Amino acid sequence: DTSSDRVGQDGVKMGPGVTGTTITLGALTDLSGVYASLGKSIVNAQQLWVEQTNKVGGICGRKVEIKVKDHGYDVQKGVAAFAEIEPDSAMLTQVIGSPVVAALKQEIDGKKILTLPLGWSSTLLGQNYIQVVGPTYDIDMINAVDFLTRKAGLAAGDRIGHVYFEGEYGENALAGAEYAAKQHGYSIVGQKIKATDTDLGAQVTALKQAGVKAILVSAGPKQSASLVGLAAAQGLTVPVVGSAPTFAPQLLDSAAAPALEKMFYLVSGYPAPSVDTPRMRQLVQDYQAKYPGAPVDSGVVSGWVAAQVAAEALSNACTAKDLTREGIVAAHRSQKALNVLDVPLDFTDAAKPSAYGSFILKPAKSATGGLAVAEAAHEVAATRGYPLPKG
Amino acid sequence: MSELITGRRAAAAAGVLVLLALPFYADGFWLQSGLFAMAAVLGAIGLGLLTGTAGQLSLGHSFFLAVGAYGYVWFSGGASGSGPSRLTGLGLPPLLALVLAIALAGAAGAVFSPIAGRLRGMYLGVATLALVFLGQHVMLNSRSVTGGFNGRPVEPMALFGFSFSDASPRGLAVLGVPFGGLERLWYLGLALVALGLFTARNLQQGRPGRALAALRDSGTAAAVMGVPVARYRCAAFTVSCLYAGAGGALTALAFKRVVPDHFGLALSIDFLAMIVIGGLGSVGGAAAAAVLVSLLPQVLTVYADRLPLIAPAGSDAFGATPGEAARYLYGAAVVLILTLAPDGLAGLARRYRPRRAPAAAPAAPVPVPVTVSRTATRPSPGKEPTP
Amino acid sequence: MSPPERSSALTVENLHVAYGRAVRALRGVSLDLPAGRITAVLGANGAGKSTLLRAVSGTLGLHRGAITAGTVAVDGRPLAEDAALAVRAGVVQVPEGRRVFADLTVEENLRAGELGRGRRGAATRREARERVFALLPVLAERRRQRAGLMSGGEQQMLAIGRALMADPRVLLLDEPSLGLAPRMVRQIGAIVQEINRQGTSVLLVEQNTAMALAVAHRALVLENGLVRLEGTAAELAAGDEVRRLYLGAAEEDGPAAARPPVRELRRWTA
Amino acid sequence: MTRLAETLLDGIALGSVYALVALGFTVVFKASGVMNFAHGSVLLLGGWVVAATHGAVGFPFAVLLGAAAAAAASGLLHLLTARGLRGAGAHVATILTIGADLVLLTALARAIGADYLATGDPWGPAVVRIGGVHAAEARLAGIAVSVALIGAVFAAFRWTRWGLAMRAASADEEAAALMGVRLGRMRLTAWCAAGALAAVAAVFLAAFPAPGLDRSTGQLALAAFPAAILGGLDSAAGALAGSLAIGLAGALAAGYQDALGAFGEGLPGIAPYLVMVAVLLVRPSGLLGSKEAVRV
Amino acid sequence: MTAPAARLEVRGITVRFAGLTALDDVSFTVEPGTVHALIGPNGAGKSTCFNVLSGVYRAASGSVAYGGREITGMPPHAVTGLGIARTFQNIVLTAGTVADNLMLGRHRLTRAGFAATALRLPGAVREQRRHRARAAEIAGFLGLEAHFDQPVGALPYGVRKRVELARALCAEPGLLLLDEPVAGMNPAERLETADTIAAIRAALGISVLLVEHDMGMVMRLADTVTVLDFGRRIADGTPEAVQQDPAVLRAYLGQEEAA
Ligand SMILES: Nc1ncnc2c1ncn2[C@@H]1O[C@H](COP(=O)(O)OP(=O)(O)OP(=O)(O)O)[C@@H](O)[C@H]1O
Ligand SMILES: Nc1ncnc2c1ncn2[C@@H]1O[C@H](COP(=O)(O)OP(=O)(O)OP(=O)(O)O)[C@@H](O)[C@H]1O
Ligand SMILES: [Mg+2]
Ligand SMILES: [Mg+2]
Repeated sequence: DTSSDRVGQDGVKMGPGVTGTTITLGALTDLSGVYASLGKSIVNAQQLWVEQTNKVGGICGRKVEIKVKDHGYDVQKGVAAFAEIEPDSAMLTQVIGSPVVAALKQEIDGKKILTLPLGWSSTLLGQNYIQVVGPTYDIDMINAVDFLTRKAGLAAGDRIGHVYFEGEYGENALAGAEYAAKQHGYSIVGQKIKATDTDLGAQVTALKQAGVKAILVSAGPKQSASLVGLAAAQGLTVPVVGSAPTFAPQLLDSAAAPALEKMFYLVSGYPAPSVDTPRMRQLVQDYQAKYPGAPVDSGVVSGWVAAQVAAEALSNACTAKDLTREGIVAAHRSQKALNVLDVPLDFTDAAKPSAYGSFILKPAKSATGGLAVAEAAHEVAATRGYPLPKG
Repeated sequence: MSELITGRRAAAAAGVLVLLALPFYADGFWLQSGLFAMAAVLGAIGLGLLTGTAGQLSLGHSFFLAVGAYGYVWFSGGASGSGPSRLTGLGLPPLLALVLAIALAGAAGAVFSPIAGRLRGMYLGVATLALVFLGQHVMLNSRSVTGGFNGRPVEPMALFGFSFSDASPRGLAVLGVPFGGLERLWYLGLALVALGLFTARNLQQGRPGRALAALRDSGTAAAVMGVPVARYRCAAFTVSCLYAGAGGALTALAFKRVVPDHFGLALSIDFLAMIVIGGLGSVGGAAAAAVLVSLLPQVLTVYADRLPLIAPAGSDAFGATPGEAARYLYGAAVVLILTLAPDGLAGLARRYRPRRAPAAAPAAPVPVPVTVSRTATRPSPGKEPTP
Repeated sequence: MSPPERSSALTVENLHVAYGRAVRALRGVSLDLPAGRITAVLGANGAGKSTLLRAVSGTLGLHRGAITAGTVAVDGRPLAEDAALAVRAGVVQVPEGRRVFADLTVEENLRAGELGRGRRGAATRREARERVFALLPVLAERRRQRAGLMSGGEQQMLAIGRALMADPRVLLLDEPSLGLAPRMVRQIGAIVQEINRQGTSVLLVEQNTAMALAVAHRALVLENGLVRLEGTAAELAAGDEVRRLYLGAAEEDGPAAARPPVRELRRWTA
Repeated sequence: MTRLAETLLDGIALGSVYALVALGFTVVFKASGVMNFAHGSVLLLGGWVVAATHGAVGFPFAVLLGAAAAAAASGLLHLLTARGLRGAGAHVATILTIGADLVLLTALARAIGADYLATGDPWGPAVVRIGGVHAAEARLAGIAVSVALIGAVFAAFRWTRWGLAMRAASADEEAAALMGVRLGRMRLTAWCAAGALAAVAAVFLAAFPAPGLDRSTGQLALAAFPAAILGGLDSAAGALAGSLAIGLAGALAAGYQDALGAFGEGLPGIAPYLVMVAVLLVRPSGLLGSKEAVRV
Repeated sequence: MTAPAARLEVRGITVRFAGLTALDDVSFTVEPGTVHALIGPNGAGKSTCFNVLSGVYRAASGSVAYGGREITGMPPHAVTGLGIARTFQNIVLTAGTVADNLMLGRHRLTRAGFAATALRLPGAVREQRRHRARAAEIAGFLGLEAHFDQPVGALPYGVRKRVELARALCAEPGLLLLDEPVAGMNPAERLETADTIAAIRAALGISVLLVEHDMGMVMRLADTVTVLDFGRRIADGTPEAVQQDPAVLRAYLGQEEAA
């Protein structure tokens, strides 16, 4: 939308959402639907960033603010909310819900507004204005298979179970798992489930029958708890690795906790909040100070990382004196080696994941956020050869 | 009496004018929401005919909207991509695609109608519920047609080179107001809605409508009156689905991308709420309630943060978020409306419409068929025993 | 014939009933149902007969109607508009148009008849059932048939039998002879008299005026929601007006002359 | 063989808990002709109360409290839908429950947040082995309790005055009123009973292998819709049969997903509906539902 | 056009329900242009017979022919298409106005389909107008003009019975099946309705098959009477002959009548 671009007194070209005094960002989130708790953590983390940024003078001499819209995980509301906030936003620091992101694909492209979806499907790659921050689900799974190979001593011919959600997330993860399995000569025993399936008895029975040596899960926390609990109960004590959304710290208060601590790992693009690095310590400390009592979960980390990515894009755009949407995207795409919380990010190729390494985390009741780092992120060779599916 | 009529005419004319003028004043959000509302109106009209008039409960209406939406996308969209992300499509002219999509939805209804013909009341309701889930399954799995979970983009409507999108003619402005896709679609939507209302009214008041109403109240009696029952049941489903198809196609155009998630159970239940809140059997009521049911949550979500005690979204203050507040308010509104006006908006309108001159028809409301309950008809007052 | 004054089983005073906002079905009806007697209520279609019974049995609410003024009392105690209370007080109604429970068997229908009467011993229940079967043998034969599938007349008998199961003190009958064969009509008349002899007071709404006046002690005529005539059954049966209007006397007196001329209808040619 | 046995057991366990929910739908539908869309939220409320109180009063008493709370909520719902709606028809009340559900669910979701609440059930993740078959104790308990409760409701339907009153009222409410049936009270008890059943179901839905009660537990009530219908809406035995069929269909489709080939992808999710539609085609009033007795 | 009256021949029809023979080898003939009464005790099978004639029930055996055309096994709407219209023992009206119900009666005579009606094509509009006029005429004939545009829900019973009759007439039938047309009417109203039925027969020249428990009415109107008992035909003949038949007296009228 170049027609509305203006130039500020400081000579910075200003696009929608930018005035001489403020930069307005947008966020389409879920605060009342199925992902309300995740949404809340992300929003909190990003508001923390806004507060800290403005305290030190904002960006480009302008105050930053985020206009948050709650769509309650409803596509129609999401699309209408986009229509509402898009004209006054410089970029979107989060869009939750893959159906909402999918529905908005065209619009985002048409309005050229840089958008950071809080979903990690590789089908979102290849779009100049959509930036998935961190490794995608399929990359995570390739890394998970690598981990299992080392951890469980899998050998060619072995079987790995994969329980995954119907839909973008699960199937994207499955694609990665299948690729990795093929590389190693394993076979995947797939079990497709729905978000409403919470009793995985039949699936566990089937996996046990199939004689799997390890299990991957790309579902929700309830499903992983059910799966791990039942597997332990039926004597199927094999390592289980879940995609990032399969864990919630609250699980460690449930009956499944012992089994989870024994058998379960999480593969994630971001480190656990309990990791002992100065920046993470700082984040956790600030967060707990501002939101006493609120859980420090993965949403806090991912929200914070996204906010940092936005901050970098905006600062660089400012340096280039171009805070139009085009300018912001260009600035963003020029970042080759951004490091946020030890996650190395490369945004230069829109068609490639911005990171290839995954952390392996492990449930630990005493750790902040209920997770400890079992293995730091490192790149697995197989990930580079993986043919990314197209969206 | 005559000034009353002129009064109502004037009000209607004013309403139409406002609708026509809206794109000049309202912003994107309102136009976008308005388009969703129009799609809902079309769908609700269809369900009203099926459930309100013909007495066949359907919880699967969102499926038929999906057929219309995906139908339009597939007929109008071109083939693209390769491998697993390959999309097929016929690439037909949008207008033709629209007509075919509507016809396809009708055909889907016709295919389902033999099942519908065997079932009654709640049994039919839940059988149609199955359609929603089967539909989701198909939408997610027939990738080449639907694009799978990610959906697929919607070819904009175009008539004789005039596109109902931001493109061709690009940068169109009328009276100084930029006329982009939303503005142009607005008028397309209005036209479809007007056509929908016009035809549904006629149908309901004409021969087919009477036959369907008879079918609802007693299938046997209808048959004895000369109504071929199976054929009319089928026709009711088909016609209802034609409207659903139109609503679905308009939904697709308004979204610019169709995704399976939208066409879930919640949408079906919304439609049910629309026709009941509107007043079963009333076309106008269903349309009004469709606007209400689809706009209210949107509007509440936008304005909820202006309410006292409500923390703006994303603030860390204690209290309900606007989204939650909107849900509370919407739920309460449904309860309130139905408690105050059990006969729906149509009943409310009847109540406050000045009574017609001398003949003084008994004000007792016409017994509305109980579609959700056990039997097809409620015993009406007087000497009608349960047959 | 006319016995000494008796106490009233049911008193209705200045009753006004409206349906919805506009239809005023009763406009000040008063009536006294002497204990142990049969009182017939006559009147044209729409006069308000059924409305009167509904007001007494407390079921107006189910028809979107309500008492707007006046009282209904049993044994001097006023009845709230509550059907269950009315049944407790011994007031049982056979509704207009049978209204048997279509999905239930004949036997279950009869059991349902006792629901309002509190818990009763098995013996009492059996006795009540045997009595009904004796009066209406068809019901015994059809015990297991589903009520909705019975013929119109059979349903009518079931409806009456069902009401009798409650051992009513005051029985309200809304057109019990509707759809019954002549022999059955007489039987029903006899049954009503029999029940009455056993001590039940009866309020009988009938279109079969001859039968009604033959079995009733007293009668009243409703017209447009008002009591038009009242008296002993014999008085009314002898009265000219009732004869003309409700006994079909016109038939014998002078055929078509007294009746409104029949209008014309052409064959349809098109 | 063990696989089949374990799969069947899974299906039965799931099905019998669904049956408790389905029975709630059925009872309410029979009493009022209303499809209670808020049933899932009532279930959630019941479970939430159990979770909130078990620490203080112990599990058995907490279940009683939960059942009481759910019964009260369900009863209130009835009063809300019945009040001012006299003669308006059950469909209006049905839509009203949607509105009420939205309010109740939002409140509960706020209260529960992202937590998985433990209900303090005594079974935990304990497992018994019968032959080669592993069976979680919680599931066996679920089956036992469901069968007992369903049997009780079934008996009440058939043999008690309450059951007869309900069946009579569902056939013709005016005639039932004329028989002295206290429609209001009968309906109230029916709604309350449905609520109490839902609370019990909530306990088992939250028990192992589920991590506990969370805000979406109520959604499972949806799965009971086809179960109630499949069995026949007016039959308690039907609710049980239907639920078992649904549970088994889902479990078998999941357990043998590999054997079902390309068909099997995602089939477990829709298998219950396929089974239901197939049954309804043959028996339009469900497995054990009674055909309408109407004639002209 | 009003359908021409034709002969209705019922030959040996038998209808069974679980454990019950509702009609057992029943035969009779309705001559064109006559009033034929079908009487019998409650549960004798009269309504069942109507249900067979109008295609609602299927007979286990036997045949029904109308104007020489076999109608056994035809669906109800096809039977109606031949010009056979009926009323129901228990009123079955459609929620709506009297006019709506009467126009429904004209369904078989009208053609406007979904498309034509939806788009208000001139043909459909014209048809609707023409048939509405005729429906109003029939309503007038039955004294319903004041109620023509009123909802049927709140009409008193007697009026509703007349609406049913009017709706059947609206099908312009050649044979009219009336199931207890005067039940629930008072004697004056009964006489009026009897006159009306006689007038219908006279004016339109159609046949009427009548089920009625009001013997006075049967005697006055009927040319022929068939008596059923327990699903069997026990008598058939002129009203006078039937009234004297001892079997009829015993089964139907009751002993006193004999005296
Ligand atoms: N549910 C109702 N709603 C509106 N009006 C009604 C209702 N029921 C009855 N009425 C009206 O009230 C008046 C009295 O009706 P009611 O049924 O009491 O008459 P009735 O004497 O029993 O007649 P019938 O002999 O036909 O049974 C009539 O004008 C009728 O139209
Ligand atoms: N659909 C059915 N299922 C079972 N039994 C039936 C069915 N229809 C009729 N019957 C039985 O068949 C017999 C004849 O019924 P029908 O209705 O024909 O009697 P009718 O002569 O019309 O009696 P009425 O004068 O009482 O109306 C009755 O005993 C009835 O119970
Ligand atoms: Mg009456
Ligand atoms: Mg009959």
